[in-house]
Amino acid sequence: MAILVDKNTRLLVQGITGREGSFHSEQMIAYGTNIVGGVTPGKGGEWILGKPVFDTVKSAVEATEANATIIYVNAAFAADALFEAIDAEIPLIVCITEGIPVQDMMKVYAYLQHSKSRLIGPNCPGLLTPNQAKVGIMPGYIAKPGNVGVVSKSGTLTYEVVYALTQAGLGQSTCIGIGGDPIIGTSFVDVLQMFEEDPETEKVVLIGEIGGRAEIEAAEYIRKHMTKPVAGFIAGRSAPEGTRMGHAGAIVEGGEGTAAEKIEALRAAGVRIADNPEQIPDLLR
Amino acid sequence: MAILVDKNTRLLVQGITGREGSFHSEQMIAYGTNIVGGVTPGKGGEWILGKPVFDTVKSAVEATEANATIIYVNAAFAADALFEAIDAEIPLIVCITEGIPVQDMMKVYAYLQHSKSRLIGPNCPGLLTPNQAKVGIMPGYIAKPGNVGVVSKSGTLTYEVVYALTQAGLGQSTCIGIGGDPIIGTSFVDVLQMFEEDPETEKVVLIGEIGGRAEIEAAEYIRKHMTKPVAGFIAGRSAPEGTRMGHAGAIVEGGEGTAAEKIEALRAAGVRIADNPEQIPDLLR
Amino acid sequence: MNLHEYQSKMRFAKFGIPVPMGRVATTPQEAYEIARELGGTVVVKAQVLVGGRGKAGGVKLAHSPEEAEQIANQILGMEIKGLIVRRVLIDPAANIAGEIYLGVTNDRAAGKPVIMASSEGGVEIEQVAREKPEAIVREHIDPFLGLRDYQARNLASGINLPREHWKAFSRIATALYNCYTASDATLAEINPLVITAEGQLIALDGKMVIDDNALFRQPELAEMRDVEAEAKETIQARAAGLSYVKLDGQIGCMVNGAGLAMTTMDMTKLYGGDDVGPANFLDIGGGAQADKVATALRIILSDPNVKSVLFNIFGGITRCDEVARGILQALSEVPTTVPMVIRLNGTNAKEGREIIENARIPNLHSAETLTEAAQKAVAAAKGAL
Amino acid sequence: MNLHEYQSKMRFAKFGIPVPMGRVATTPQEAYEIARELGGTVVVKAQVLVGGRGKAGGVKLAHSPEEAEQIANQILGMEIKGLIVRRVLIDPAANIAGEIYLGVTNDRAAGKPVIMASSEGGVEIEQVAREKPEAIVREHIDPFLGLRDYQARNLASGINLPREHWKAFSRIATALYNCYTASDATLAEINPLVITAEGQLIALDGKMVIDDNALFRQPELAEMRDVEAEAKETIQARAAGLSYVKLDGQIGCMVNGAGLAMTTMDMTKLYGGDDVGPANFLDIGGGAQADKVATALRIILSDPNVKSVLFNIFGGITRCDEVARGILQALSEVPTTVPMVIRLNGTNAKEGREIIENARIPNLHSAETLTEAAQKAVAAAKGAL
Repeated sequence: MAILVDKNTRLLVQGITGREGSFHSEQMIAYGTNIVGGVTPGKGGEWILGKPVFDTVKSAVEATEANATIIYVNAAFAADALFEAIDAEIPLIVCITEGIPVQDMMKVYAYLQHSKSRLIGPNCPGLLTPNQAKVGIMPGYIAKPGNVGVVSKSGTLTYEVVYALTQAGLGQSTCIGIGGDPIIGTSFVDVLQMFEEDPETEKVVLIGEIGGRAEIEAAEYIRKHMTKPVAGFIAGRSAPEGTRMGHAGAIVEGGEGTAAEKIEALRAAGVRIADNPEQIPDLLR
Repeated sequence: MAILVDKNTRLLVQGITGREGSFHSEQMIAYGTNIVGGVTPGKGGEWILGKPVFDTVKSAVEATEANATIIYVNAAFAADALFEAIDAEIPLIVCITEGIPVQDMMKVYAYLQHSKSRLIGPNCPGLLTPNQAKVGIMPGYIAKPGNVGVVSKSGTLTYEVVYALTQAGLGQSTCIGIGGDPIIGTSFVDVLQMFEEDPETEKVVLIGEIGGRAEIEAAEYIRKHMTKPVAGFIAGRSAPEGTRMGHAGAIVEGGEGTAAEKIEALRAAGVRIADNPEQIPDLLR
Repeated sequence: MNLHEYQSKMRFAKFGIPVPMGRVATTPQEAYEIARELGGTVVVKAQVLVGGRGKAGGVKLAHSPEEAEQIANQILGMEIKGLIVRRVLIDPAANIAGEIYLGVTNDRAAGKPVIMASSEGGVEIEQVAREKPEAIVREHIDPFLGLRDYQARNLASGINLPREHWKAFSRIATALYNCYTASDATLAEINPLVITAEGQLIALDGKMVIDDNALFRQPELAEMRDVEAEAKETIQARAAGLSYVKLDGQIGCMVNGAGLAMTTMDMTKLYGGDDVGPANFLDIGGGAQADKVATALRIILSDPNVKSVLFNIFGGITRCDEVARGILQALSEVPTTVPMVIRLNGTNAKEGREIIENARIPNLHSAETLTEAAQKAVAAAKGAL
Repeated sequence: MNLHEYQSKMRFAKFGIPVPMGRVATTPQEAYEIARELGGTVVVKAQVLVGGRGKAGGVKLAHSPEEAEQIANQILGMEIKGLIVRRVLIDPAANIAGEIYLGVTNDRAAGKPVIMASSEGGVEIEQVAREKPEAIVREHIDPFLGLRDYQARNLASGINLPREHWKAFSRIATALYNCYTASDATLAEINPLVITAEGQLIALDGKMVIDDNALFRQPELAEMRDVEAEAKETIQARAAGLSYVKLDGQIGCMVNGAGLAMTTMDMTKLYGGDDVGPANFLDIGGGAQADKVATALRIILSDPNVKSVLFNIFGGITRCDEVARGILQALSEVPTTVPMVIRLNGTNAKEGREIIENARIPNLHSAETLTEAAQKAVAAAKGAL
């Protein structure tokens, strides 16, 4: 089962001929992901990595019946790529692009609310269902099939945790990086709900960080609705208040969103919180 | 029962202190409509016709629990009034205002699609459930309670038909003018469906005119879904093609929307079409 | 409100759409001057608000300033479908390698704008729509999102436009959409959008229709109205806030509400046949005051074809007594012997009828129902009342 | 990116918000001139990108040009929360009858802009939010619809603004929202928006934060960055595309990814306590090349507090061999005796480790896990490795 992506995923790559797009497409294909084509305006009719390139998402979907798309388009053009994917009614959109202006994302977010699409990201590592599909930039070898669902705001920190799970012999159902930007398409709560409903997922790992209220909402959801055990880690306990730590999402807003506050809320909801991400496998046993 | 408005309608009047707004509010109150208040920016706290005036729809809804609103606001400000009513989540919005720019209405229409509101109009006479509520500008005395549902694109032509029904002893469940503008909130099909589902409505009268494709869609709906008898009239058989007849809705578009075409489609769907609106009562017997 | 070709193209240029560098002439001498300044071959194009001017001889090539002057002399003053040509546009002739259609309009069924393109440019798009609908590609536009680049690419790809023109096409499509929204247009159309032999895209002909309801906030466009091309009655009616369309029957109609006005016209034809029929469409609108009614009557009576007049008023906002007073006022100013039939119903109908009856005007007859009124008006027009 | 008060107010003025007619001075003499031109009482305000300047003595009234000069002389060069004051704004003093707060920002939970108003203007809005949340009224804005007039009225009514100020308030709210969107701001705030004794509304103080991700399309705003107020390292880091924040611990950290960087900092504190802890946050981002890594290392080593350096790289886009080469390059250019601990994992980790081992640098230690790496870096900082 897993969630969102699996063997049946027919993936389109928006920006497939770009440097990043082509590099990661190659990696995804090597992992076994079913990439059905790519989109690069002006390069329709060409081929890359053995896949057809289209000028527009609409024509690509018509030709390939893609049911998911991944976006590696430059930040300045990413909103357009997102609107295009939404208009083409692609059920799953994963946006890797970093640095999209927040005003653009607020429009995308509003447009998304009444659409047929789900967006993961932007500014995220994507998602991976071990041995089935890798849709994004996570290194494939760190994961192995199993029944731990992993959801995270962060990129490399996710790899750290997934790697630790795998080393400890705990495989994963699906690993998802939802991104750390202020406006993202899919929240912790959305993913927790999917994991709760997924028969293949037995335990869940949640990786958060300072800034925003997403982890507080997650705690609320876990307390009220989750029956599966959840372990977690919150990055940024050592960050001084009011300092920006790379992510726009990591600004401590008016006393809200500190690591301490989030850890407390999650603990109160029954989540086991690690002091060190490498402890997570122990907390799941 | 009837549809959309009845004794339980708690009506707000946007533009209540204006010339038209106050004139028709008085008429509506005289008819027995439950007007709970009005909105005129800058006049909050005043009273008119024994009803409180508010500065904004939001505050009016909070204070009065209005469940319907009628808009008599000047065309230049009507879109704003519509957005305000939609944002306040009023279930039924009736817009009498004539001459709203179509670019404004396309935005309102798009906004409406994902809202909690239904819009009747604009540029319509509103609706009337005899002896229960008059929400609009129809003369009250022409109607009487009964079980004929009337739906029309036109204003005074509707009165003509309703009057003829009443004279012939055929009362009405609800009479609705949906308006003849190119972009309207509620279509023939929407209303036909409500009449089909309304246990109090036994027969239906549909009054259309040249221009657009709404009557063709209505014919399609009637053919497929209506079990109740429908009689109709289409205005504009004598209009030369390509000439504008007052309504923007009455332009014959590229061979589409002639009276002959509409009459044919409706007849094919089993609708009895009158040559003369005064014949309609006979067709319903 | 329709704009002339030259007005539409000026507007296009303002939004960044490439158009020919031509100018408008109202005299043959001006045409000569413009052709001389432009140099080379020019096209002389009649500026009239009606289709089919090409077939009517209103568009011609001129190879010299002298020829331009001579052609302008032929075209200026020419009548095309009842309209006098008062202006010609002198454009440099383009070296045409391909012709595209590109237009934006409102799709009322979808409730949103639609942009359409076709590789079959240069002909009437309605004809293409009828005969070869697959040759037209469409993209609906979310009014909040505007036209997106990928939609322009969908069009370019859909009409098999060679890829080297995509960027220019996309810029033009975006500019056309912006022109359409910023102008409160209901139609903005480039036909043909030509690909020149030099590989440029240029809007050779253009058409815009502006939403009359939005003219209040488009003063610059409102001033472009070509009142010279309109009948005196049309101008008077608009000034008075009346909707008026002249037709060629014999019964003048004055009605409140567009739907009822059309119905009243239909009734005159139903009972009078093609011979008699309606002389006009005239909607006095809601809440008409006496002054407005008087103007309406004057306009109706100014048509020499009118053999009888039919008033059909169903009062709602409009009060029948007001209308009755308006009619009497008009008749006192413009006495007439044309027979008239009046039918008043709805708000203050009783008062209205009393006013009419008390005035005891010999050629003014009353009717109870619309049917009766229409039959009487037909009889009156035939001299049988 | 934060704008200074005077920059924010210039921007406000551009969008039609009334602001005082003041100007900026960098010398006491300039302050004198400006005060003389303005006449009357002026306010001399320190321009620093930090709150609390009033309490620190950075805002003072002056009743004459001489006094303005003297106050400017005191304030210029003053240090407020570690920042040197290099500019003062000289504004005419307003005759304040009331103070309002008005601000627009992004509500990340709602995914849309929110405009907030409060009758408790002039104080820190965070404080109002904590102590008297009901005094703040909010309206969420649909980004496609923009701020509507009725929303401004909802605010005006919600803060009990006297009705005679509604129109002016509404205009200012609309202008502020437009300024916010057109500037790609994440915050645009007027505090206080004063009602003067003369009944005018005027933005006495203002603050804007611009979205760093949007600076590529806001060249005018990007140029407003006050580089003088920034540490040299911050400027270098930005130029190299690095995210860098200086902290006051002893372990320099270089990590790829913000979340992992914070985690690495947390580990140094977990094992080292408050005494040792992280010397900085430094995210080299994804796919970092050797050059970038070298710059990062130079920045870390330029901090004299740094007692040890911890590299934690989990390769994904970033390739560990690239990072390893970058470290060696940096060490060849900036030799150091500071002990370093390196932990490489993920893409090309094996190759990376080999490169490091082959270089045989005596003060460069390897670690397998993050825990081991953090413990070693702490030990190294304490001189125990």
